[in-house]
Amino acid sequence: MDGFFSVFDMLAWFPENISTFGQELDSLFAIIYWVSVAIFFLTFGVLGYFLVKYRYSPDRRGYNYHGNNVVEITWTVLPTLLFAAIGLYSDDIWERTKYSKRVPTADVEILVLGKQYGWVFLYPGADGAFGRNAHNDRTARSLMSASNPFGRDTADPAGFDDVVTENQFVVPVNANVVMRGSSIDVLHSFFLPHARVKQDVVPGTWMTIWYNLFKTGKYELACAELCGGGHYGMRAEYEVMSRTDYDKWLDARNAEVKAARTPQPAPAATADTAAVASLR
Amino acid sequence: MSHDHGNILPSYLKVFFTLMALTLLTVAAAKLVHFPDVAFIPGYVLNITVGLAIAVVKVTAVMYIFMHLKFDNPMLRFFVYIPVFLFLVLGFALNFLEKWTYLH
Amino acid sequence: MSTSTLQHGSAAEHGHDHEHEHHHDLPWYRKYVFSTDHKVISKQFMLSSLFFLFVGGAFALFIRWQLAYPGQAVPIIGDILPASWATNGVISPEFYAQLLTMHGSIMIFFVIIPFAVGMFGNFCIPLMIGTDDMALPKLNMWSFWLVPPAGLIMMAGFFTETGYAAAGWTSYPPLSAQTGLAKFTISGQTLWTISVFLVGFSSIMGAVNYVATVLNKRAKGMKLFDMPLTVWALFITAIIITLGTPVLAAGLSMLFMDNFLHTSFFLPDNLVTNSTYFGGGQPILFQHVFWFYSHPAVYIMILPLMGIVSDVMATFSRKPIYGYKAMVFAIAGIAFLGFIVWGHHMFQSGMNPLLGTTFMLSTIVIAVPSSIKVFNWLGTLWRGNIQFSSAMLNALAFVSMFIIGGLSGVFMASAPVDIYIHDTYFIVAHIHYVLFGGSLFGIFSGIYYWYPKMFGKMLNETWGRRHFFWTFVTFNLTFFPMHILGIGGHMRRIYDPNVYDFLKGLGGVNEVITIGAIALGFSQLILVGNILWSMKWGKKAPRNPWKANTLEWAAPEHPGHGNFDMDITVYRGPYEFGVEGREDDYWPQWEKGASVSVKHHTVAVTDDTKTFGAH
Amino acid sequence: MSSALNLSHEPVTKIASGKLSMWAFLASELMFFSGFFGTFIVLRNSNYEVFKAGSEQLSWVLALVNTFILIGSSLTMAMAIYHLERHNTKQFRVFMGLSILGGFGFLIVKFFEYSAKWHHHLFPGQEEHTIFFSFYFLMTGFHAMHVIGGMIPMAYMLFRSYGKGGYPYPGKVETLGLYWHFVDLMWIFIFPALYLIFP
Ligand code: HEA
Ligand code: HEA
Ligand code: CUA
Ligand SMILES: [Cu+2]
Repeated sequence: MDGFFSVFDMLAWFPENISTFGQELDSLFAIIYWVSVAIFFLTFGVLGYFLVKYRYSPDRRGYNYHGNNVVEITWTVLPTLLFAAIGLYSDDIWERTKYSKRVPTADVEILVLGKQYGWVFLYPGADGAFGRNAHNDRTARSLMSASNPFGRDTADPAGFDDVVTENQFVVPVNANVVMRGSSIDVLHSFFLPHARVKQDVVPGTWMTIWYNLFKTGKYELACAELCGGGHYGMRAEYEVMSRTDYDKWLDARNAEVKAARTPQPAPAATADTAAVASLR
Repeated sequence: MSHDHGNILPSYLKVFFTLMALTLLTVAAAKLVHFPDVAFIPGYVLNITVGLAIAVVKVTAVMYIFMHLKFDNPMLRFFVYIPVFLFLVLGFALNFLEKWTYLH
Repeated sequence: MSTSTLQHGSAAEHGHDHEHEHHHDLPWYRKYVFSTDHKVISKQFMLSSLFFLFVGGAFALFIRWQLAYPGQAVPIIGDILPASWATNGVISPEFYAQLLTMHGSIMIFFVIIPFAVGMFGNFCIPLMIGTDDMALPKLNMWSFWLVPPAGLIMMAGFFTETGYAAAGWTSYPPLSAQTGLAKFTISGQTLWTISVFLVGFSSIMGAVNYVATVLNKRAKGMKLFDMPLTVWALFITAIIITLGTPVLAAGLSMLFMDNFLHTSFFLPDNLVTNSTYFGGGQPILFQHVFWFYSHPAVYIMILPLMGIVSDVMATFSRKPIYGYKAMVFAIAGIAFLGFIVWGHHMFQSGMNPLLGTTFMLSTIVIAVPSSIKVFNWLGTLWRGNIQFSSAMLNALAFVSMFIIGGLSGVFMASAPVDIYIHDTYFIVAHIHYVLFGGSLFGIFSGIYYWYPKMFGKMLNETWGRRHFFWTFVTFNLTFFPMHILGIGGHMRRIYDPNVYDFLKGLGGVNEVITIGAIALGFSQLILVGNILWSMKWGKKAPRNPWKANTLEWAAPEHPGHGNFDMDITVYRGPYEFGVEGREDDYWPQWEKGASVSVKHHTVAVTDDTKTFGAH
Repeated sequence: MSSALNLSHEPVTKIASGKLSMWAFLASELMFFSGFFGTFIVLRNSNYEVFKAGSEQLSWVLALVNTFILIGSSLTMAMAIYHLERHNTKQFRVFMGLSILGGFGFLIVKFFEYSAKWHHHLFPGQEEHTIFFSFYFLMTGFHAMHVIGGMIPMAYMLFRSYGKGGYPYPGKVETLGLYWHFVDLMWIFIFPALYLIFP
């Protein structure tokens, strides 16, 4: 395949893949790609050949021929079989990546919220459990505001140690990360190009996003759904760390939270609404 | 085009009274009958189902008699069948396959 | 009846009287402005679509400038741009969102649909089925006269406080519901909604008319399976419009209320942007309703052109279309399947993944009828005698570019592959390969093909080929590299790719695209120049310049009101080229004569019944 | 048309073009309301309590009266067509008049309904408004617009029928009749969907 065909290798433009199922997606893409290249050469070859061979000549006539059912059926059935194969193989991968009953047990659970224009993350903190918030308690949704996007109940002790980060997050390598994502204003889309992850986050509901990354390093998170003028800048960074580094990072955050915590009443929602309005 | 089928006035009246009666039946079914929950289907779903089923009967009568679908070129029926089919597709996708239940 | 073709001499005279009556009785504004003549309405659609093509294209050029040279002032006109668009000539992010929205909306609702359905539907249907006008000419007139006000309303968004609509042509709420604005605010978005509602209504008015015309007004002897594929395609397109567009209208009504009255059909509880609505809605619901129309709409935009291209290819290959019935069934199949695949735009939207499976399988199935069409086009070329006229070149471009665009559609149809390429430039590449490479080349082909009948003059062939050449080359230069951007992960609708590290390597590609786009834009001036020049100085067109078979070529050189100067009776299918036992290599539908069918061939039995040659 | 040419012949389907287009348009209208009903059913199921509470604030008695009025008006419309086709101009006028009256009656009842809603602050933007009432106004509002849209040509036809020879185009009345029955038909669905949500 190298030599001649490498000229057409658009696959080389992919950013490096770092997730487990990303490899499957890439190879599925490659399969469809090479099938397409083949069809492209087949059809364009036939087209070009006919155009040259049957170009106009005053002493010939077009052939009065209305078509042939056997041929018709052949070129209906063959593509159907090919497409069916692609469809069935695709569906297998699709079920494993997106079906909710196929989501693996979480090693790390993180909440993520999109807002105009940035991303916020919530880690369960030292006790490994979230306090009451808009995800685990629907009634807490009314606490959601620009400064408290997760609708955290500040009175719930389980939530005292929850860690919030803004526009950056950290995940351990080789672990099943399960995120629940939502939005507080408009649609956004959680896009990790290197991990081949994309999921729109929709206000009013929580989406499950999971992945398992095998390479450490710093990467980018983008928003892939138009969400206003600042859509292009809705960027965040994430770092994939070894388990020990990750634990260290989490401990440091826990310490910060502990130091900063002074019991405060929930911030008033109206002031925040005004603040958001002025941002738009 | 619709002259050639005897006197149609009696059937108009028949349809009219049927419609009136079915309307009352709809109200009665909604107001007086409380359907119990059957298996996983809540009672209120049955209520609305009965209401809509009666509506379908009424509408069929209107279309076939008042709107002459019964007497006209059968081709015209496709102008009803196809939208109904598409409505079912839309409704089915939205209601039975979509997981609205997990939405808050 | 059967004698009527013999009397074409006297019929021609009558036709003349007929024309006179109409042309002198009507005041000028009834003839050129509020005309009920389908040919005039067709030209009106053509003019308005050409105009909007340039408006939409200008928006695209702004987009391209910004992407290739982010943060640099727009050259030449940068200084005169209004402050709400640009600061110091540099396009602002908000304006960028407005640009892409208006570009997409104008191209789809005011260029491709009016061209494909409005212009060709009006011109071709009555002429190709051999009748004098549409079934309901007045309704037809109104279906055009809703378009200019709708266009003005959309463009009027400029004068509102928020500027043009800025939520993409798909206008997903909550962004498009603008909960941050006060009630009763007239914003670009509300105007957008009204405008699209109006063009939708115009489409429906046109479509019910087409349905009635095709069913009721076919010439004597013309069975449904004697209709040219253009008419078949337009007929089926009209059915799609009738059934699909109202669903969009319903969605738009609700979106409008969410916007204007702060209802909450598509707004959930507790958005932080606003507190005066009630919640309880579902944002994804709008997407279902929108795509229930807008997926069939992409076939509204391509099916008529598929029909046109089939006719052009048959004529210039001097061959019957390969598998006529298969082509008809393929069109019908695409139309039917088109209604059950809408969810492929929503794979990543958060809808139930189970629906993802369903829609993936149906989407993949829809590629089958498209394949049938492609293979039949290739079959049509086989053993033809191919003339490379401008119309034919554009038709060939249609077929080849549609193959590329369709193949990229198959990538996205596979839901797991779509995870990565959704909302990247891979989609943008697909859009333009099918919509420009497909629909617009098809439109060009149709314009070159029917211009002689429309204006009574021939277009200049040399310039026609130059236009084709430059368009084809710069088109591929512009849009092919977008696949690469998409594979590189470049998101759509972003103002400045340089914000992202992983896109840093793609700046060069963006520049190439922009250079291509500018050249592509200016190549279109050739077409406009050619059209205007030929209207005045073009050679007079003969009655049947391409020696084609379909009924429009039986009409006079520049048909007036009433279209034909002879009675039309149809004796055969539309594609009898190269029939054995005939001197001419074509055999018009309206010419008397018997034939027998021998093993996929037609053989003329007698040739002496020939009554009317179009030389 | 005027010449010896015979291009404008009998409709191939034997159905007048106006009527055929009307059926196509009604197919379109069916899809329009399908859009509303599709979203309605989804949001009703996910906000059942709100919808039930809202529905209980509606007056089903008024709606029942309106149903009777519309069905009656549909009947008189069918009779009007019947008589026009037989050139019974007098009966045509009576039944057409009754049909228009039905439309008026419907709108008057609707007006009372709406003004009651206004007083109870149920309009969009008022305090008591809920998503149920969004649907209520959306569907009944579009339906009422259809009623008005039908009454205008009906009134015109009635007016014309007082000219010499009565109203000359039975085909047009038949076509309009289809539309009027459709308006009735939509109401038959709206009635149970909005007014009769009680367990
Ligand atoms: C004219 C318009 C047009 C046409 C014809 C098509 C045709 C197709 N489209 Fe496209 N599509 C759009 C216009 C169009 N599309 C637009 C505008 C969008 C973006 C909307 C937006 O988000 O803004 C879009 C987006 C879009 C998406 C959503 C992507 C995303 O947002 O993530 C998908 C996904 O499935 C898709 C699929 C397809 C498929 C499978 C076809 C098929 O019909 C194609 C079938 C054709 C072929 C397959 C090629 C020909 C066949 C052969 C050469 C034979 C092959 C032989 C063998 C395999 C043996 N399209
Ligand atoms: C038929 C439809 C159609 C057509 C013909 C085009 C034509 C073009 N489109 Fe279009 N495009 C869409 C439909 C179409 N597009 C749609 C539906 C979208 C999605 C929108 C969305 O995301 O919501 C899109 C989005 C889109 C994007 C992505 C924007 C983004 O996501 O950020 C880009 C970017 O390059 C682009 C570029 C172009 C270019 C360069 C052309 C060129 O072909 C244009 C060629 C130019 C002309 C024909 C006119 C030339 C004008 C002049 C010569 C006058 C010059 C005058 C001045 C500059 C004042 N388009
Ligand atoms: Cu958030 Cu785009
Ligand atoms: Cu689609």
